[in-house]
Amino acid sequence: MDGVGHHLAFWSLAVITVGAALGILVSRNLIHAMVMLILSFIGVAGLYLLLSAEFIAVVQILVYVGAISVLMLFAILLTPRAARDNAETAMRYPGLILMGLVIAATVFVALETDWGAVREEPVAESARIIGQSLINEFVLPFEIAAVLLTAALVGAVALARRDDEDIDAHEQSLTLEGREDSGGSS
Amino acid sequence: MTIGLEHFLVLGALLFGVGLYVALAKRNAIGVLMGVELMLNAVNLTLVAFGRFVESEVALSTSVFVVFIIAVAAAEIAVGLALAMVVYRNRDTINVDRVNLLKW
Amino acid sequence: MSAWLLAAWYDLRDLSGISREITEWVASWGPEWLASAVSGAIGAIGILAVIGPTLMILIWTERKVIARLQVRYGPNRVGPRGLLQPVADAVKLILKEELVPRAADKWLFFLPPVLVFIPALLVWGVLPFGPHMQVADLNVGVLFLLAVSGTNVLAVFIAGWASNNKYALFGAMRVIAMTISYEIAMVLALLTVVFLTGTMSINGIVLWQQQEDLILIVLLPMTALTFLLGATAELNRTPMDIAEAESEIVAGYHTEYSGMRFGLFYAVELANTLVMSAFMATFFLGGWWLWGLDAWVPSWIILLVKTSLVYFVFIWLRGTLPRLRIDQLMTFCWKLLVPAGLLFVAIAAVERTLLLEYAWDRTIALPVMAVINAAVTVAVIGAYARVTGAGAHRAPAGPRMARGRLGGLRAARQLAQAPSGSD
Amino acid sequence: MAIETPKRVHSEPVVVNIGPQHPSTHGVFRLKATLDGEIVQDVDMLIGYLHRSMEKLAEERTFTQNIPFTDRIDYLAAMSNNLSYCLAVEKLAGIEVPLRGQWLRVLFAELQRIASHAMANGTFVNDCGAWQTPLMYMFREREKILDLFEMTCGARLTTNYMRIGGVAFDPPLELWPALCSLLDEMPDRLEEYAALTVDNEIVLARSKGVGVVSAEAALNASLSGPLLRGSGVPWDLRKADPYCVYDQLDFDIPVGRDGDCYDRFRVRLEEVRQSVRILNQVVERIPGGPWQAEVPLHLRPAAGEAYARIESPRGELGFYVVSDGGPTPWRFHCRAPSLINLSALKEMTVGRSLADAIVTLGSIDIVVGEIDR
Repeated sequence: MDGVGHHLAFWSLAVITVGAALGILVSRNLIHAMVMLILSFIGVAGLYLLLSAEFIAVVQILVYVGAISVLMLFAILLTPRAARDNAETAMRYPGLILMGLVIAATVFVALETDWGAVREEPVAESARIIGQSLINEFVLPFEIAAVLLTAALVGAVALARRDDEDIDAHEQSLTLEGREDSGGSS
Repeated sequence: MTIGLEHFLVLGALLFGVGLYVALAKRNAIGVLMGVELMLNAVNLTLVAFGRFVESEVALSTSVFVVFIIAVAAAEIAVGLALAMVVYRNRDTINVDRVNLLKW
Repeated sequence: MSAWLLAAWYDLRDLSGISREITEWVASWGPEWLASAVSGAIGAIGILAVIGPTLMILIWTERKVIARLQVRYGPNRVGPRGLLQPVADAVKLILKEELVPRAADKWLFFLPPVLVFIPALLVWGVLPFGPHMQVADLNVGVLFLLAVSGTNVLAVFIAGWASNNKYALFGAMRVIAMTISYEIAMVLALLTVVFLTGTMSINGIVLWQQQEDLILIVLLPMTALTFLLGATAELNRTPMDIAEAESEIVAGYHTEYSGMRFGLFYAVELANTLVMSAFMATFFLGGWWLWGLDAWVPSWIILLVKTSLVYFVFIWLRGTLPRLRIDQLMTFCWKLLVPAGLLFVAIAAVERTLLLEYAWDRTIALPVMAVINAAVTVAVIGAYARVTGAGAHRAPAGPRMARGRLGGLRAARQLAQAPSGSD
Repeated sequence: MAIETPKRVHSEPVVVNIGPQHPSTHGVFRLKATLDGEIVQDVDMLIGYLHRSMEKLAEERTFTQNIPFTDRIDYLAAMSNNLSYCLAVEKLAGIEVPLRGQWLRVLFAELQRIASHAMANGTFVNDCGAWQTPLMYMFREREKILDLFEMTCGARLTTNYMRIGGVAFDPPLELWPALCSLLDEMPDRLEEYAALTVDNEIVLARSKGVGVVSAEAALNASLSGPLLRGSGVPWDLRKADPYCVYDQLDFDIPVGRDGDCYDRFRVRLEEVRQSVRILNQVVERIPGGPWQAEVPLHLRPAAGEAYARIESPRGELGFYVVSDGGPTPWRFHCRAPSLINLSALKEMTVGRSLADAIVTLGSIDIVVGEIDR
């Protein structure tokens, strides 16, 4: 990885990613922070592409940008009376110190450790290999992940939906007539 | 200078640090979740970088790991946001400072 | 130089020769990065050269076709047969004042018209115009398509939120809810295709159809239908245009956009429709391949013709059908498209296993499978129609005729109780 | 720290102003809707954006000068408004209209009904979300009818054709062949509309069971016209209180079954068919002779009051005119069907989704000029 293109791509993507992350940090507006987060996700996806992990990059876009961000936007919209600011708590300065320490420690480890043999050429055809190892070596974790996702789905639905009597009381407060005839959910 | 493993590791460390700060210090529950996502992304980036640069027994096992992390992150964010919604519905706020019923 | 001229680069059937020749020529004297940059630039310019004029023609075509569907003439004043109408529209839009609402989020308000363009242009990169005419033949092409076209939602949401307008926010909420639902249906549809063809490369899917000598819509009618409807929903076109439902929420998420910003939204909508038509043609109608004809006719012209066919279907739907309500759309997606999609994923998996593991004779097995899939499609749609009471083939009873008996409530009751209501 | 009891939290209602500038309010009409998500909790109808003070202005003008005002009350059914006003003044002054004049009035009132219903049904399917196509189809015939108006009186919308004591002009000879060819092709056109919209799955899904008004509720709200008939009440002033020569004509009153938007749509479609039937009879049976009675230009009816009502395309359209013996009406009032029909909107829309509310509003077929006057 020493071509001009690689340098250009890495440094621009690194600036975008870290800059967007810092944007989240300083932004006072939750939606602006959200946009920054999305930008950061996209930057990371670009870095994955640079690392020849096309599959992971696409999954990153699909899941983080396409699903998780949208979920978070929905959550922001569904909490209308909550504060929309993105201010800090009293943990601000301890947080800054901790952040500095963690970054320093990790960077030290990253730079001082001998990571052994470095592979020059990336492994090709990542999607097929990932798929094969998912259903060969990692079939049990794969199943567990599936169960976890289902459990999370059910849990999220169970948490987020109102109780039945809640809905009844709510609807009665809304209208004098029943809404049985409105057909389907809306 | 060649772009090598260290570049990506340092980048991951920076991202992780920022994510940690956001998760620790932000007041809004959704802001906190953003920080968590950022940290997970940093970890994923590090893993993919290792998978790219370091020889391993099983090809691309790091990528498989990343796929699992992304799955878990999706689950985590779904539950986390549902919790935020419930807190909002009961307490009318998602300010983590004011959600302190378990504190006393 | 003369050798360069004699090379096959001017073969119209495969325009990728041009790119290859130029790239090789650059590589012969320049550094490697310049060659790859040139190669990328040629792809980008090629795509832009396709999209720009096509968009202009599309605006004209859509207006003209809709006009014909509506028994009127359509644009016929600017230029020959009104062909320059889009240019006139663009000039008008550029000259118009661009209003920014005072309460809008200024920074975010500027972003979306630009942001929506990015996915609209990016997806062209994986579309194969010919056996070699593809900017990037990703081995995760299908996933790339889904991922990139899914990010459209974010721009739309930002537009709706930043406008600080209730109609815009309504449109944004609707578009998110609908796109998420229909994306699942679309993912399932494409998963079926991937299962059957065994590749996620989009060119690979076309090659599979070429190799098996059939187009996928024959083999997977339900999947093609799901993809078409999912694309309609994703593109916000009637009958699923609830996101910008004119009669309800004015213009949805782009209510507050005027001038060229609105023009960009409009252009992206058309560009997306075009690209979705192209992918529909690629996945289900054989793409650039057409039973040997592609050896004679340039492959990209074949693709263009197929794309136009699908595009015509989109225009036709728009000119014919009213809009559904959001709950009806959701019911349709979650109760028909998603379960049917899951069913067909399973069916495709079984069929692939039979073809690969058990090595069934394809000349017999594929037609049989096509018939079975068609039967299952009809059965599934029929069952849905029966369960939900939709698809009522009966004509609803028309008004009764009151002959002579006029009056108030009593007459109303008498009329209601009259056997068969006289007419 | 004390434990707070969880508050009851409702989702927040949003107030959305539909109008005064909105594609589906058919003019400058403002609907203040309180929405919970997509569900309408409350609607508030705010009118007056098109108020032109006609009823007061009319008190300063002579009886004949007031006819153009009535054109502009319901600009989609000018002939009907002319007719109703002229009937009221004739009743007040005791003027007898010649027979040909009465038949011509029926002719143009029915043509106007077809034109107005074409507009109403077209915009209704538009409000269901169609992209202008049904509207364009229905405008075809409306255009031809407006051409007939133009032939006769030189105007297409604000016709000012009826006069106190008859009609202004005898139609030119070329009107009759044009009218006959229009009547010949109308059955085919109506079949075409029916094929396009009546069985359309989406139109059914959007309008069946939406905006239901029961017969009792319709009578209580004193609705009239296609709304009332759509709710199953067989009531039509052309039969119930015949004016002009409607008692000599043979036609039926279509009556709906469920009182929903779809029924109103069907009733209008069927009424067009009946109007074609009436027009065929008119063309056959119209007598010769004068078309206007001798009426002084400055009519001074004896002191008194009169109310005349007709079945306009939108319902019972009545004019109440009081004279104090002078050249101008002492009081001039219009009973506008759109205004009264609109009063049922809240009942029809609350508790249903926004999209349904729009469809319901479309099915009422309001004309804002008539509401505000």
